[in-house]
Amino acid sequence: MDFTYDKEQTALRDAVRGILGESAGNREKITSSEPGWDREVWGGLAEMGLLGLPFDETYDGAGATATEVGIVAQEIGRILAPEPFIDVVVGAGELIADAGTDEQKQDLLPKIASGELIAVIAHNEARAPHGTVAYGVTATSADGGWTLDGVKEPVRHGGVADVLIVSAKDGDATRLFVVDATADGVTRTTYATPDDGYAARIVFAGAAATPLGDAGEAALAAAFTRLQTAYGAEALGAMEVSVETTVGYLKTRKQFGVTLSKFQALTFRAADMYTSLELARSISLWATMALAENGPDALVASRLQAEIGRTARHISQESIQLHGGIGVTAEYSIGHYAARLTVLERTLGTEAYHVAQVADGIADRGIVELLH
Amino acid sequence: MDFTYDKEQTALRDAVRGILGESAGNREKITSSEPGWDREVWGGLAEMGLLGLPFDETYDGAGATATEVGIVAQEIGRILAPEPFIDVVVGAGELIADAGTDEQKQDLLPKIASGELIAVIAHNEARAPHGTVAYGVTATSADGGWTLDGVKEPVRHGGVADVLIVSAKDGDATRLFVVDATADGVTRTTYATPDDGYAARIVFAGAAATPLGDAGEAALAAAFTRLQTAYGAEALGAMEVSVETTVGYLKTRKQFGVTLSKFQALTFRAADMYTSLELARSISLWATMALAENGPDALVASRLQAEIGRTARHISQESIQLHGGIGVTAEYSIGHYAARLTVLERTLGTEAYHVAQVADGIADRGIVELLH
Amino acid sequence: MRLALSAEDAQLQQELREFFTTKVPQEIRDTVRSGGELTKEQIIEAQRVLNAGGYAVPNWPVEWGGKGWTPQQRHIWLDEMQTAGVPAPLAFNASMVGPVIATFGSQEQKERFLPATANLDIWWCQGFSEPDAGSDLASLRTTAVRDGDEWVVNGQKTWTTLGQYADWIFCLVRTNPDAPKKQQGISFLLFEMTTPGVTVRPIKLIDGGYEVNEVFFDNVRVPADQLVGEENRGWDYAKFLLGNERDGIGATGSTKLRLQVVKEHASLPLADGSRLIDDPAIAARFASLENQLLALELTALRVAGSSKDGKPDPVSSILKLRGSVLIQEVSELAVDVAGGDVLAGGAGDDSDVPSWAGDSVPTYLNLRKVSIFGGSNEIQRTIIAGTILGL
Amino acid sequence: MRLALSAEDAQLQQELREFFTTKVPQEIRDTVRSGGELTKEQIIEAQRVLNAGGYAVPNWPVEWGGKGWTPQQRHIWLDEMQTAGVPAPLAFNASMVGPVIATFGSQEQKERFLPATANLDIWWCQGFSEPDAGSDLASLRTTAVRDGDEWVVNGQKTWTTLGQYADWIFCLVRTNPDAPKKQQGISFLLFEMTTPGVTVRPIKLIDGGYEVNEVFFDNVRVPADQLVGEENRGWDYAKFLLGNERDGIGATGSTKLRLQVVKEHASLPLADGSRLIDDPAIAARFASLENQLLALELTALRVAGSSKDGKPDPVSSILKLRGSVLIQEVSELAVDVAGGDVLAGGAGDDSDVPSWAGDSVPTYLNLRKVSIFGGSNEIQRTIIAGTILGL
Repeated sequence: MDFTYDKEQTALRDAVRGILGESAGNREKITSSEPGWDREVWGGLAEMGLLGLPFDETYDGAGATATEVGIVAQEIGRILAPEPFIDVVVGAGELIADAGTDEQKQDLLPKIASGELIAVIAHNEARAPHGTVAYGVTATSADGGWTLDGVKEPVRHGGVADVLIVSAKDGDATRLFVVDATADGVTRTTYATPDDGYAARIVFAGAAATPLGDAGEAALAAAFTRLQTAYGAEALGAMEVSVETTVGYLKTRKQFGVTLSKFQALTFRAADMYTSLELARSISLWATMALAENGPDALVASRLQAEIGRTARHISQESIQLHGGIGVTAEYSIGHYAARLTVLERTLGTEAYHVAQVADGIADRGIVELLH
Repeated sequence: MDFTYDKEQTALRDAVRGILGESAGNREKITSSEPGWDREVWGGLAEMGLLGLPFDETYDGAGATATEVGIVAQEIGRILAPEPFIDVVVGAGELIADAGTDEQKQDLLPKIASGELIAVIAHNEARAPHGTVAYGVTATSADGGWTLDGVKEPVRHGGVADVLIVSAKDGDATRLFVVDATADGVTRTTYATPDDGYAARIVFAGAAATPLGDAGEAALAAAFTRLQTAYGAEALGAMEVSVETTVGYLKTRKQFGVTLSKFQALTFRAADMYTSLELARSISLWATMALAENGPDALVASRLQAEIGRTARHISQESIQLHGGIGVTAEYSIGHYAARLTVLERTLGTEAYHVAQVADGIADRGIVELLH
Repeated sequence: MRLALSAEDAQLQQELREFFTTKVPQEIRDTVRSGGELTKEQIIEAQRVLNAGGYAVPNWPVEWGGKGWTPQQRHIWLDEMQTAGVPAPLAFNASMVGPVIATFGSQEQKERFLPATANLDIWWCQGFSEPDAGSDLASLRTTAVRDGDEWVVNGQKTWTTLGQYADWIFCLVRTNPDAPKKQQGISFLLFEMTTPGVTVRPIKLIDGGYEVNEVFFDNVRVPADQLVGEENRGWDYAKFLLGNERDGIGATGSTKLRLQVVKEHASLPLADGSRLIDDPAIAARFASLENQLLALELTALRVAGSSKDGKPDPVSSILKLRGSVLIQEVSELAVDVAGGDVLAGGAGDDSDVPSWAGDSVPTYLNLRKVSIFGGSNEIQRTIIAGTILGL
Repeated sequence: MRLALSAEDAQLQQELREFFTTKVPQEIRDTVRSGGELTKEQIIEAQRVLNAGGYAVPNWPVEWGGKGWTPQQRHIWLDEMQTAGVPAPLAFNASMVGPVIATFGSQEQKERFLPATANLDIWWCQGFSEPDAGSDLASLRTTAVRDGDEWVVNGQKTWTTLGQYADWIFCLVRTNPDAPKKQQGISFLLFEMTTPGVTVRPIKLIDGGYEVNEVFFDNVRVPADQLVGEENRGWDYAKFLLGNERDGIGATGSTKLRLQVVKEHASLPLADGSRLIDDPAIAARFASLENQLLALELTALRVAGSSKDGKPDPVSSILKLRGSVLIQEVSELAVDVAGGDVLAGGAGDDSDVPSWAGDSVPTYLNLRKVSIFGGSNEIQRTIIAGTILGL
């Protein structure tokens, strides 16, 4: 097992840090109106080849692994970059690459890679339990084609997406469909999310749809695992900066005539935050390597989510508390990190959900064998 | 609602503190061999009328309520008095008073009150879940009498008891029986408990038994509630002294040239211990009053147990940690408090068990109405 | 030791319950229940209903509208009010400046301010915290210099809650910069927010809302008769005020209501017909929080009334410390109950996502403040360790 | 970034697994697995088996029996050993005094001590802590005064683990009381426990067992050639030693084994046929601990080898801190799984209560030590805050 980045990976990290860093100062302005991210930055990411990072070269991709994806995701997390890299490239993009027909791949992936097409998964439904089952959208086959009826919401970046990968009921099964988001029968209402982004309510009324290969719940589950791994890396980046920012604050902020770093009760809590961070880093890197080498494994992803969830709560809560009053203001960054971490953790199942997933069948499992 | 002791109650507390305090210095010697408590102190408690405290005056009791019992229990907890007041008087004694026949009450209660008779409940069985069901002892009716067969273990003070109140299977039901512990067919093996006491394995082989009135699971459940309330008060006393001792240690122990009280990280933890203690005190006093005024209520007892359990872990773990090395030595008292608290909490259902009891049916309950 | 309420207290409880659930507009109570935000007008309306019924300022001296209640009666009042979803009287008026004026103010000040304060004809805000002082309140730098019959105030306050609604401010100012200790040389001044030289800048919080403000003073001229009590004794009045502020500080009533509402949400069926409340892990969290709240409320009742002579009972630090953590934990549980729906923060009425779910993250983020404002939990631990434990 | 083991490491893993599970007596491994206590003879026997196989002191220089392994290979060795229930080589010998002698000792000392140390022919104990020093190790007061060819040692050590079994002690003594800093003027001395003037007093612990001792020195005369390295440089050697001690400090292998064994106990049916492991709350605790242990082991692997030049990597403080908490939490879970059976602490073989249940509380109590001994968790947080975070 080797946790170190090679030269190319380090170069990738530096390049991503560079391009994202350029626009970091504009975040408040950029996120204050739709789409909530910067099309120029998006174009820059496309030029760097990042928007096709995990796709085959056949489809204008870079053929990179989850490790490289994780590097990008972590940098996104570090500066809370609002660009939808994970949702579009890792979520919809890799799902298409994994489960789409050749034709769909040839049609969609190069456009995603070039930045001209925004595709996202539309699976969420109001008050639906986390999982791969669709309840509120029904697929109907007629005249050799398919139509969808029902509501998906909240769909992150759903308002600006060009293409939606929609989960829908086909009898007892859940199947995935490709839908032109601008077509007749698709009505979208965009609203703000609590982490400075946008999501949409999407109503399908006889909207034309094409099956994504023969993808169903298994393909969606695999997509979730890829997303969870990337979100985990994003969360890691956000937690890393949360700890750095908090430590920096303790070193400079004065109270009662001395810097906060003179208060042992506070520095010990910073030490605990750092400890949590490093443990979460290990499990994030491990889950990323496992995905890269062995492909999606829901148990690995749940272990990751459980640990990231616990750590995100610890770090985001403590980072605000140690900042005191300014920690709860929008002017300071730390609260935005907390907001992002709070939402991220509930995006694909809560901490408790994933602990329960790991607990399921635990009696019949032996000691976790890490090295083999 | 009034949380203050009246004059008599304060006098009772002082008197108990006085008599128990006299022998506190001998604890190590007393507990190092069976029965693990001091018959002289026991006689003193009897003389003070404490061994019949909650019994009717008809049976040489003092007719006192759970409040007075709680005062005694708390003092027992404060100095880890090894005398079996709670198990004998509150456990077996009140169970007999509650469910025994007139004859049984007349026969047994005055002897308990005078200190000449030790009676305990023998319900525990190895690897049985907490509850009121007996699995391992069977009652057989023959010739107008009853005999018991099976094993009870671990039974606290079972080795020195004169009379056992034994739970046994009678068909599908669990019933309670009075058994002469020294009779034929009763074999006892005494061993040490991890909290400086003694318990016994008791084998019944055709042992003669008399039904305790027509007592079954309900009577046992009520006895548990009384015991839990008294154990809760005992735990409160033990936690109180744990906090006091730890605070005292922080004030006097020097490290790096200053007393530990100069280390904010430690004093904050002491503040958290104190906070936990005071919240536990409130719920212990409340549950005691509820028992005194409204009789046994399993939900109230589970709320108490859940809170006491959580607090006992917090306080006992932190009190050892803040003591450092000497905290884990037998020479210092703090570890003995931790041992007692650790065992107490698992004696009648673990914290998790009681949280689950409170959780059961919670959807159908409204806001807890405390004042009415 | 007695559990049951006395007949008198039980009757008071019934009267209050009747009053709160019938006299205060349902719409206001529903909004509170659902965790929504009240308008300024609704807050004023609610307080005037209470004041008309004699229930706005029970802790004041009887001649100014107080009730002479026992601490337990005050607890019943607060608990019935909060669990009925009735907004408590504005703390700045009822718990803070009112008692200070009633205790230390001149007769003229009492007559001028107290009735209007009780009825929320004046909306007060608090000018205590400053940017570089934080938890170290006594390090304040805002100055007031005497000039004839006026004080000239310069400086800046911050974290001024609802300052944007306020008509008047009660303000700690440094009137003697040469005092040997920083706690000395501070005075307690009252002035209108419309006085020339007062500027309010709202601070956006992480939930996107506005409730605290920076308030700047640039040569604000304040009539000398608006100084409360004695010059340079403002720190004493502030301590008295902070002691009163701790009444009801555990906020158990409103947290109980919140928990109950979250439980109702968790008891609704999801798309697959299952209910979160039937998940033992979720139910256990509700049970544990309910128990802890019970312990906290019992503790509030137990220590009520031990605040004497205007000095806060240090045990009230326990209530603030644990009360803030519990309300935060309830809000965290609400986020978990909302699950993936948390994304719908800005969804409108036509959304299928219920508003409580979309509001859950903003509320959770907003409530991080309760362990920081009003004496952070670190300050409370310092008080417990120092004042109670002698460490 | 690479997950899979190299072919070479995978082969080593197989070899080690084969060795540990076939060469070390089953009875010893069963005792470890069940959490029981090994006799002195069993500990010696196990180490001699390892030493015979070349696996007792892999971290030593190759010429003295070391393996020249990579940190990952050392982790594999430790993990396979611990999960197989094989007791690790006595730390005082293998991780502490051995490396010090090998690095700083004279050639004579190396030849005299190292082979016997690797084979546990000499059982070493550690004379570092003193009663009034505690976490402040450098404040030690035990003195050694030169008298001809001997040092005369006076003073007292405490917390001397397994000192009752020891043949020799390595001991920090103050040889220059006038040194300007307390860390200076300390030397590193070796001597036999049977030397006249050495008295051992076992300390009873809260679980009723004996494993640490007070050791008193009353004019103990130690030959001068038993001082390691240079006079007055003992503090440097101690720091080097403490750095080595942190190898495997998270104890993830043995904690994993413990957790697995507790899980097996929770998977047995109770009297009513139910199993605790089927209670979602209990299963969730196992899952959470398993995940946290996984994160800790990954972290140990990630930072392994970053301890260089004899200076401990401060990140190893994370391993000690979290590792001690996790083993304690596993032991707490064991107590909960034992439930009412915890009372049967002293039950014998004829009891129906399984011995693990009766042992659970003593074990839990005993393990409170792991967050105190060897640098308390407070010391670890101080290191993390100071050395890593610069606070």
